Amino acid sequence: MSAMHEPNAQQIIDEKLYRQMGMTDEEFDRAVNMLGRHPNYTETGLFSAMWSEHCSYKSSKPVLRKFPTEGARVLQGPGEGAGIVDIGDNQAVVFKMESHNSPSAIEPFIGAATGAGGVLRDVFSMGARPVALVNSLRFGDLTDARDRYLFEEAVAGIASYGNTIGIPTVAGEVQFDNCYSKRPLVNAMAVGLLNHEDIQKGIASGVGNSIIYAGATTGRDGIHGATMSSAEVSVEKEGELPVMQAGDPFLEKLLMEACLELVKSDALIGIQDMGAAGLTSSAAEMASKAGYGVEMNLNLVPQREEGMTAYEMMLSESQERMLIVVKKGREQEVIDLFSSYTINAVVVGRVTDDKMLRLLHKGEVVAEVSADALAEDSPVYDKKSEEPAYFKEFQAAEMTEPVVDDLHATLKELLQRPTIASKEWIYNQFDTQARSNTVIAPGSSAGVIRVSGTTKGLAMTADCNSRFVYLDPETGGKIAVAEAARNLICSGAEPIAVTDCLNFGSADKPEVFWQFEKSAEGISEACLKLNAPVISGNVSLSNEVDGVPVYPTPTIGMVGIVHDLSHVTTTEFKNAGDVLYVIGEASLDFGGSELQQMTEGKISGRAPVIDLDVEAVRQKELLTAIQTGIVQSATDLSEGGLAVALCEKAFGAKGLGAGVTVSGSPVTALFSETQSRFLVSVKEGDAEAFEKTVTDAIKIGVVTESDSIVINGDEGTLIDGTVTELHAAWKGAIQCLLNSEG
Amino acid sequence: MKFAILVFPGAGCDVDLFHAVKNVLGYEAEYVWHTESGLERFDAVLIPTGATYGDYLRPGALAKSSQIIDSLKAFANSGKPVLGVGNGFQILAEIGLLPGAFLRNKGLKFRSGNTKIVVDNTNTQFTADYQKGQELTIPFAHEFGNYYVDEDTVAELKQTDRIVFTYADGNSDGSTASIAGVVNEQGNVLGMMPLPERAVEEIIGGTDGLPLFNSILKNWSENNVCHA
Amino acid sequence: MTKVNVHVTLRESVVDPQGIATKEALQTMGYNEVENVRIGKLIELELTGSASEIDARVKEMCDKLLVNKVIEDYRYEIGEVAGK
Amino acid sequence: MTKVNVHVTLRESVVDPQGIATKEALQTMGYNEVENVRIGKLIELELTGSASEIDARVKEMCDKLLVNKVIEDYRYEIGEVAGK
Ligand SMILES: Nc1ncnc2c1ncn2[C@@H]1O[C@H](COP(=O)(O)OP(=O)(O)O)[C@@H](O)[C@H]1O
Ligand SMILES: [Mg+2]
Repeated sequence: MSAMHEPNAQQIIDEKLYRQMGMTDEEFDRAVNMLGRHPNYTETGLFSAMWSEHCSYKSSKPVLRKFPTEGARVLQGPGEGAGIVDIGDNQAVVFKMESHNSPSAIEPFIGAATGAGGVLRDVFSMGARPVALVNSLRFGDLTDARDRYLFEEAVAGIASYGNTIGIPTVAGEVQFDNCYSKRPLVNAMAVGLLNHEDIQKGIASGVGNSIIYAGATTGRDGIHGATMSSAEVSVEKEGELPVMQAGDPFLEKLLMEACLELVKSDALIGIQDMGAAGLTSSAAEMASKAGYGVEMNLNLVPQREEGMTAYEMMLSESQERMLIVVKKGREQEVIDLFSSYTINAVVVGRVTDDKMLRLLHKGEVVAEVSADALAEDSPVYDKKSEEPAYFKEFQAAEMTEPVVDDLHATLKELLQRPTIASKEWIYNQFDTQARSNTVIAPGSSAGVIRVSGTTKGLAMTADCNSRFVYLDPETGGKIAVAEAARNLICSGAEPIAVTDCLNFGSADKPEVFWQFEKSAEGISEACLKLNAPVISGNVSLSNEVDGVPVYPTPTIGMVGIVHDLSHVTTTEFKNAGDVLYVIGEASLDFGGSELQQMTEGKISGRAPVIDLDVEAVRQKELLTAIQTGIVQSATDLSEGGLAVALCEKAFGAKGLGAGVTVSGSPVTALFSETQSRFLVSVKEGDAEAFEKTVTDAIKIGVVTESDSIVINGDEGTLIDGTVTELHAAWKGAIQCLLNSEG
Repeated sequence: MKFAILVFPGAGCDVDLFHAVKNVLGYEAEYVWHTESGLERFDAVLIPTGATYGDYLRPGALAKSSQIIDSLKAFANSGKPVLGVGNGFQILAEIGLLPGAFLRNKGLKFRSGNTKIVVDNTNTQFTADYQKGQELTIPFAHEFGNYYVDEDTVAELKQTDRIVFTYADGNSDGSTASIAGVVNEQGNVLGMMPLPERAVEEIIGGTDGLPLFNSILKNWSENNVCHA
Repeated sequence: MTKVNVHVTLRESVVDPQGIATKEALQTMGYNEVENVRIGKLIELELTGSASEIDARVKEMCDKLLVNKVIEDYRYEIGEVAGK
Repeated sequence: MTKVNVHVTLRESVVDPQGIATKEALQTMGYNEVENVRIGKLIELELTGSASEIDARVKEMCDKLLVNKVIEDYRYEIGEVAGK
């Protein structure tokens, strides 16, 4: 659409054109009031993008305010590109998680790839060098061809971006459930490191300072991506295909190196990546945060296509672009710096004192809007919240044990469930060791990288069992945080902070909003209890297919410090003869369990109970034991319970087995998903010390030299299988499903 | 002994080699940017892995347009050691310092992890510290690791004993004759897909790559005793 | 046997990073006359079956598998009977 | 402006894993008439400069950069003057 054909202010009102851009009548009126006149087409576009859920958090803000965001280590909480946490020695860790669900539903390879690219820019725009990637994925159960395609392509997309730019993926998670069929969730998390003095912010201050645009050219791709990602995607009516914003990891690598050099320069005032809502959000937010204005001449914006309008340029979501504010008079040295990396950088405007975002194009002022109105004064909604009927019903249901006739066959079948099966198929496609700092690659509880030049490490993980969140959002929210912390603890790390990606259905549905609120409450409580404040995050609403919301999926990304790399601990058994302990007893917890889903084809009942006090004590004691050096291997019990965890420990490279004895009902003892439990192996000589340190440890058996997993119950043998057979079933399951037809 | 580590645009893993050579082995190492020319002041040149130029067109291909290439060829012709790992190997093949070319992995996907390779030739300045037939565990990470040479060339490589490493575990991604590493005719240019620089510390990747770097150093010391 | 060449190209508004990098490399090598490079796929099919059906079948294959219409366009040429 | 389409194909003696996988996928989908699939590249160049020179220059670009003759063959068509 060329400028000539652009509707005028009156047509926008008469034909309610703002609705096509995702604005409600009330929101448009609000914009008119703030502006004191009727907005033109470009201005309407600015408002609609900035007031989309994705940019403004208008529905989620009131809920997000509940998160604990402060702590002794926190240097930067939510509000910037990424959060920052002190790790000592003048260094800090920077991290953030982002969703790329909508684009990934349409074109999974590009959607997932640009997700990784975007979150990396969030991290290096803070001045930090990205050191690791983590991801969290949700797909249908792979019985449908479209879901298999989405899964394969999304993984390949993440791999392509991360591998090409040379940043290792060290952890991740994936859950398969048909509530995500055709509506996958693709969340990417990036972790970076910086020295305190290099911390940057996205601000545009100092009248007369210059605005520099650096990176890729602006095209017509991804226009209205921000509004799109806040709406349900109806997949593909031909001819209506949106233009995808493809990623260029090669360019991003150059841009990253240039930006990391630039942060050392005192010419730099502020820097921000052009993410959702592109040039609009970066310019408005940088001005608003600093309390200044920004004037840009759009003629100067590097354009990929001919005849682009102001509207198109401002709303494009072309990838690999940064907006930078530099001191007046220092422009050329910054441009030269970029040019030494073959990156195009040009001055496109200047900082003003009038707090306006003013845009010039072809010699005319094409937009003039208060930066605060766009970035700060978006509407905030107190959405209606209502407890769904299913919740009461499930809470009242009687707890039952799923019916199982053959324990061994059930264990084997569980090991082949894609959610439990080996994730090698995924992480073998990632360069997990690039940059030579990966101490634990994917395959154990958390990924660990060393902080070079120190004896410290950083552990990271992403977790969320959305079935529990669905059955009981508050409890499920707590469990997500607790599980992430358990994975760090088991790796020898002390949790320090959280990023999140809150993936939900439409917030206009009171039941969905209730899930959102309740899970946020659970997350908050657990973060407080476990000492891990929320420092960054992302909200993705409207994840629905045909009006049915996905399970509420508030993914938790957590980072911990390994105070000394000698504490690093992994899942797999280390030596025959080691004593096996389970921490915590099993109870009747099958609501939302993998076994329930497998045997009944659906989930119901109550989510497992979690007592955060017990959780905190057990985590602390186990970490102490690990730090004392008396733990050989550790893992938490999650999907599939004790039997599955035991197998995973035996599936290591050492070829060891186990013999254990459990008591009580066999199905509960083997498969219950009771919370706050761990499985740990300890050298015989350290058994006494371990029992002293970890109060709730129960000795259940030993690690054996043999190729067998034997689990005895009160009345004889429950499981007696070979490691070889079980391992093969677990290892090949995802590939097997992908080979299936239909 | 002084190592040059070439840095092409987009290379991600120059840091891996630098860390191995400088921090772990304690040798002198310097990054050399692709726009420079002249490598005479170095005793060995290392070409890292990573996706130079985004692996666009063909992995290693766009590096041909870099200014440093002429100096690299001159350096190789002078007989001093050149080692290209991963993408570095692909670049050496593209510019003709080593035979062959690279196809997409047989399984069509990027693969990474550890692989087992056998040392087939200890008669090179890169492998003198290994035993013939020794099996090594070395990390790898590539999408185009499927090394192709035609029949005549394989025969020639075998005859002249230029196949230095072969895959031992069937994880060859389709490489002709399971070749994991080859040298040029003069024996001073080695290309290999597995990444020895990621196997120089116990805590990360093991130490099976150490003897490779030590071999280079030993050979250099023997030949440069009088300058030492 | 019929030979069909399918030309798959990126849709015009989708960025082609490969093409851009290749163009820059060509220019660095002195080919300054190169204004634009786009890199697509060439899929060569060899098919049996009646010539009358081939057109419709190939279109179907493109739509269902060979081409990703979110980002790609295509055209094809039905060629001579391959002579061997 | 002149448009040149360079067709880059894998040499016949080189196995094309992608082509094989695509053929198998097509057959699984019921396209049993597909006997062979090879996947190559289509490089579209836009060039300025005199028509008389273009042929030689493009050949050089192919030999020096665009094509790896160890594994690939190529041919190109010099097309119409692009109309914009
Ligand atoms: N999408 C993924 N990307 C990278 N690694 C993954 C991914 N999914 C799972 N993994 C890795 O596989 C291992 C097992 O994952 P998971 O079963 O989720 O572990 P846990 O139950 O301990 O959280 C972990 O090391 C995890 O990091
Ligand atoms: Mg775990």
